[in-house]
Amino acid sequence: MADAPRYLLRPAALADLTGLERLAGASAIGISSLPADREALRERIIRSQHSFADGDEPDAHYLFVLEDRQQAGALVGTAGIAARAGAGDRFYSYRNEFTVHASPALGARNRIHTLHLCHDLTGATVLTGFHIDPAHEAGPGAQLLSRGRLLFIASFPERFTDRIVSEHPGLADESGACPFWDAVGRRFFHLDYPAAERLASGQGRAFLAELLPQSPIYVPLLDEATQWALGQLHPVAERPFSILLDEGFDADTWLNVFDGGPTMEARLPMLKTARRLRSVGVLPPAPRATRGGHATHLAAGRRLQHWRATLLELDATAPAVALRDDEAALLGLSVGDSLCVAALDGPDGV
Amino acid sequence: MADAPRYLLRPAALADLTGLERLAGASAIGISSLPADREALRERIIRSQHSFADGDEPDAHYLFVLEDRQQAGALVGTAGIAARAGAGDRFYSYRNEFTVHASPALGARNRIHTLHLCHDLTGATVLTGFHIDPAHEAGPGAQLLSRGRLLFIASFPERFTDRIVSEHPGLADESGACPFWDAVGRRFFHLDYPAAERLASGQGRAFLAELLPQSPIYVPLLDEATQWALGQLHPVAERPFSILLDEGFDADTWLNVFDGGPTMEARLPMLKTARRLRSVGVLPPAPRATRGGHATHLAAGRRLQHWRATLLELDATAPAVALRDDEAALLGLSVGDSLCVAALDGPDGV
Amino acid sequence: MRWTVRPVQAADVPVLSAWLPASADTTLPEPGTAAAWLLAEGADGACGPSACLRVRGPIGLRRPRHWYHVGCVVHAAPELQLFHRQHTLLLGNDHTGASELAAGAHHPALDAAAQALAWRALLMAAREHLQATRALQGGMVIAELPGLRDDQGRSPFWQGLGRHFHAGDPDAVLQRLGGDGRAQLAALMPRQVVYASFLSPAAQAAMAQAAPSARLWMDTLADAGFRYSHHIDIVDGGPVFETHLDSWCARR
Amino acid sequence: MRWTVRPVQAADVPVLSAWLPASADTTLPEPGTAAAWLLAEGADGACGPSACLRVRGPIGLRRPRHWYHVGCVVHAAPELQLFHRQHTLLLGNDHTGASELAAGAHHPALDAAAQALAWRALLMAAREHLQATRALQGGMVIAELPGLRDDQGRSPFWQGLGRHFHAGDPDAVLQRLGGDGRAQLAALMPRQVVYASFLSPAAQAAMAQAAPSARLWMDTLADAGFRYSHHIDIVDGGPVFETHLDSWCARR
Repeated sequence: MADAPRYLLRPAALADLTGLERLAGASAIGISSLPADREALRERIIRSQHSFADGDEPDAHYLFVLEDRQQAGALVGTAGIAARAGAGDRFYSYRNEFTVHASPALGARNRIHTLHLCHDLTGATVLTGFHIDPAHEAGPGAQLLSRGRLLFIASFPERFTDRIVSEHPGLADESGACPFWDAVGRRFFHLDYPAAERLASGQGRAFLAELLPQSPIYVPLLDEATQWALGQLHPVAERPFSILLDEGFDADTWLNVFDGGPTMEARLPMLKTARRLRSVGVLPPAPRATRGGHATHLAAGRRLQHWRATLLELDATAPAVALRDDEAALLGLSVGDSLCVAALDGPDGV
Repeated sequence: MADAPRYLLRPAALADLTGLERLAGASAIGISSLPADREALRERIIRSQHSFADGDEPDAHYLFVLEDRQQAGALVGTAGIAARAGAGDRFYSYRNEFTVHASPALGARNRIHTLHLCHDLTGATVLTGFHIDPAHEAGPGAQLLSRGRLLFIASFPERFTDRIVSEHPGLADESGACPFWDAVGRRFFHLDYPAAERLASGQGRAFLAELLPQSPIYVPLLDEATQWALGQLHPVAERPFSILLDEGFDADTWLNVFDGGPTMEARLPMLKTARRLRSVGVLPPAPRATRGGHATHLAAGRRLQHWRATLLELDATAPAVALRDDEAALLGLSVGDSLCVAALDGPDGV
Repeated sequence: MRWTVRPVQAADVPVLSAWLPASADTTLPEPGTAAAWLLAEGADGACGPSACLRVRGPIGLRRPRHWYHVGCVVHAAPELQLFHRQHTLLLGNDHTGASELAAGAHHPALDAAAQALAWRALLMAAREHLQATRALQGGMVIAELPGLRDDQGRSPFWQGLGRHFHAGDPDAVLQRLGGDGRAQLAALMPRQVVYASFLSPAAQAAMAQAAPSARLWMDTLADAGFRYSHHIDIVDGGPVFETHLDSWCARR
Repeated sequence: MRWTVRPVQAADVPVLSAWLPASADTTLPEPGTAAAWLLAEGADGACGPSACLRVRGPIGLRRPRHWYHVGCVVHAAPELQLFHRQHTLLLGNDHTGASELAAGAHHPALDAAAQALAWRALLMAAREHLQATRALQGGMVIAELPGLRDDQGRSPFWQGLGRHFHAGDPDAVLQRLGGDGRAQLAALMPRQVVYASFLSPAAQAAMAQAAPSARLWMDTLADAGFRYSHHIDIVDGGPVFETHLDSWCARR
């Protein structure tokens, strides 16, 4: 018989405040990072609870936490979903753009790279604030935390858009200095990057982005270090980035306007988790052989109330699955309910 | 026993000149139309023959013709593939872009539509000049003519790019007057649309597009009829457009810079024909029952020399297929060769 | 008729308000600052307050001011015998820091000859004020002239451009919000270069055209060496005239 | 020292070529056209040809001419106490149709005092020519001044902007292609508004700065009422001065 599921992904509750505070304190700097102060975190949790209860608010924001059942349910990760980028206001990005300037008489053809301030991603659904305890970063918990959100979106599509985006922190050093900000934003704000981040979380990002130049930024005019930093990922974010790359996200088109980090984008139906998603029935407990046809699956119930997700070893094609009592209890399911599942890849997934 | 295949898609040869001339004469006006004059057509055929022989030229252009075997091989359609949009020069499009202008004090939030002159599609592979005899437009011949090109691209990917685009004519009346041209291009050229088309085919499109304004066109400043015409399809092109829409092409992002018609774009691996593509072995002749599991398939050999495509009724999953002698001869295949096939949809496909 | 010019005083404001547009600023400038509000009245009490002119010190430094710069772009292809000049409009704050002569107004009964002399007297007095406060002023002096309006008081320039970006009445906005109204309207206008040829012919024709009622004031400015600066107002397309303060002061 | 001014003749060209830059146009204008090429020499044969100046009729009408317009944009957020003025550069053809005073050059041995007088004499003669051919001329007259160069003859403005869009030597292009070279370089430069703050400090400082060698000529122009037009050369960032032809002619 297989072990009990180790990880559980579920909506954040007020009882998670202390655990979230600890994760926020340890989290990397970045525009999408969790607020480190307790009151702001409490507000996030309450907003998330409202969002689960009523998904129609333009600023709906769902906050999830990852429990390690082998550590008595200790919080080891958190991640979120914002239903609409910009939350009713504009959502700014830089789009990479390439234009050819040519002079036949000079035999010159130059492909000029510009950054174009745009609202392209306004209104898309955003995967936000992925933070995981480093001890769990390489394992299946990270998969559940990241892809579980896609399972949630695919299960409740009326609350989200077809277009999913995800911002990832750009390069910055230990002190929070960010080469992209220093070369671009700072020319317009005379603020260092941490100060700009504080402003953005207070006044709103659109307010700040509104002050950026409306004409394209000519990349050849930036110093080489900054050119190199465009779209580069902060090393701390490699794990969540690579999971989404594997899902099928594109990372080449948009940049974060503040730190120049890559903003990924995809259409939900093209993503691995959405394509593999299927619905299976819950059968009474019975032995599940772990033979060749089995694989690790994301699995969650289909009801929004008490939504829970975990990883299960399941037959990759069977229309129904026998859940052990502990598994059914963990997911809040009974025999006859149905279950959304999506297979992870073998070696990477487990 | 099933009928012999009716349609054959193959590279154009000089012997097709008269047939092509007839098709070109009957073809609709449009930036991608075939030249109506015999010499220009002859050059097109020769260029296509060079491209089949050596696909490395930046201006490689493959010209295909569709034969109706029930009319003694009469030419009933033609279509092409340009390996690289812009053929080594810039390829211009207008990209639809939306920006929000807001004034909190005035309670105003306006979503402003602009057209942004861009080189986004430069270098992509282009599906060109689709023309079919109206008598065959609604039938499977049109499917073979349009999707057969995707089968060709997917079979020889080293000659093409992953990104496929297709231009479709915009609105224009009988005399060739085009509302989009009159509202945009004409302000910069003082030429009517047919004259601009002649220029574009002589001097090159990039030459002409270079003279268009470099700043975005503010759509609210265009008259209502032109705003309405943006991205609208000329009625004559509905069939090829709908086939590509069904394949999975996106038609909302780019416009033709001259006539405002929709320019479709897709990633090859996402297209229906590419996703359904599989390779099967050729077996000796044997009865092929037409039972439930069978479907109409695009089918072509895997060799570039003497490439031929047709439609066959095949088992949708079998790893090998028994070809009748006439079918094998038509496709130039022998037992033991392999065959690329991709299923069409049922009712629409046959 | 001879005119004397003096600063506007609190007692003059009710009289002046009757001539001025409803949205005009009627506050008295603080003495000793770069700003002034000047009033022309008949010398020797021949007639009462008849025309006024405001001087503003460096503008746009607390609240940005916006204008369109009117540029020129050529599209040329000798092979096609194509040579095509187009006007362009680009929103910007080019005159930021200039001093301004603003909101001239006169008694409705003042005839043209008297008006011309009054403007001249006010302009000389403004120059004296600018010279006396030179250290507080900008290098350039500008004067915005009201643009063309049709019989219903609508601006053809706004009808051809602004209206497509804000459906509301711009005059009502200016009346309600004053100078900030113009900045709010600017936030809704095109941010990139606009080719004037996309505007209606009436709007193109109205670009940089002053209202007939401003003709005498414009002539007075031109006589003093002010010239069209290739900038226009974002609402009515009226021209902005400019001169270099020091050159102007150096003129006899 | 007194100067007389006369049109350049074929016999003068070898002498003048020695002073002029290698890329300068040395063709003689056809008589009776808007163009002229004027030469100052000492009165009464006191000294030979000493300085020259070209007058060009309306420019940019056959081959487009390009300049950067130097504009100003304000980014303001009172909530942040943020008020930030920036210069912007926008490529355009704004001076199309103006007449031009171009390619002034002088004998290397001419001292400053003599030069100043020679420029003044040439400028007066140019004005006479423009007046005499008024119907053929534009409404504006411009004069481009050479921009700053470093010890190696490199332009800091080009180093900070143009170089990032064309790796080759712009002076070699101008020498090889003449006026068309500037248009070819323009085709490679940014087409949208560029914020000057993205340029190196040296390039920003060089914007609209004339070379020290052009100082006397610039002063002569300023004395005659020419002013910086907020346009600069696309290669070296030298300022373009302008005046209204009719105002200039009306000056005593």
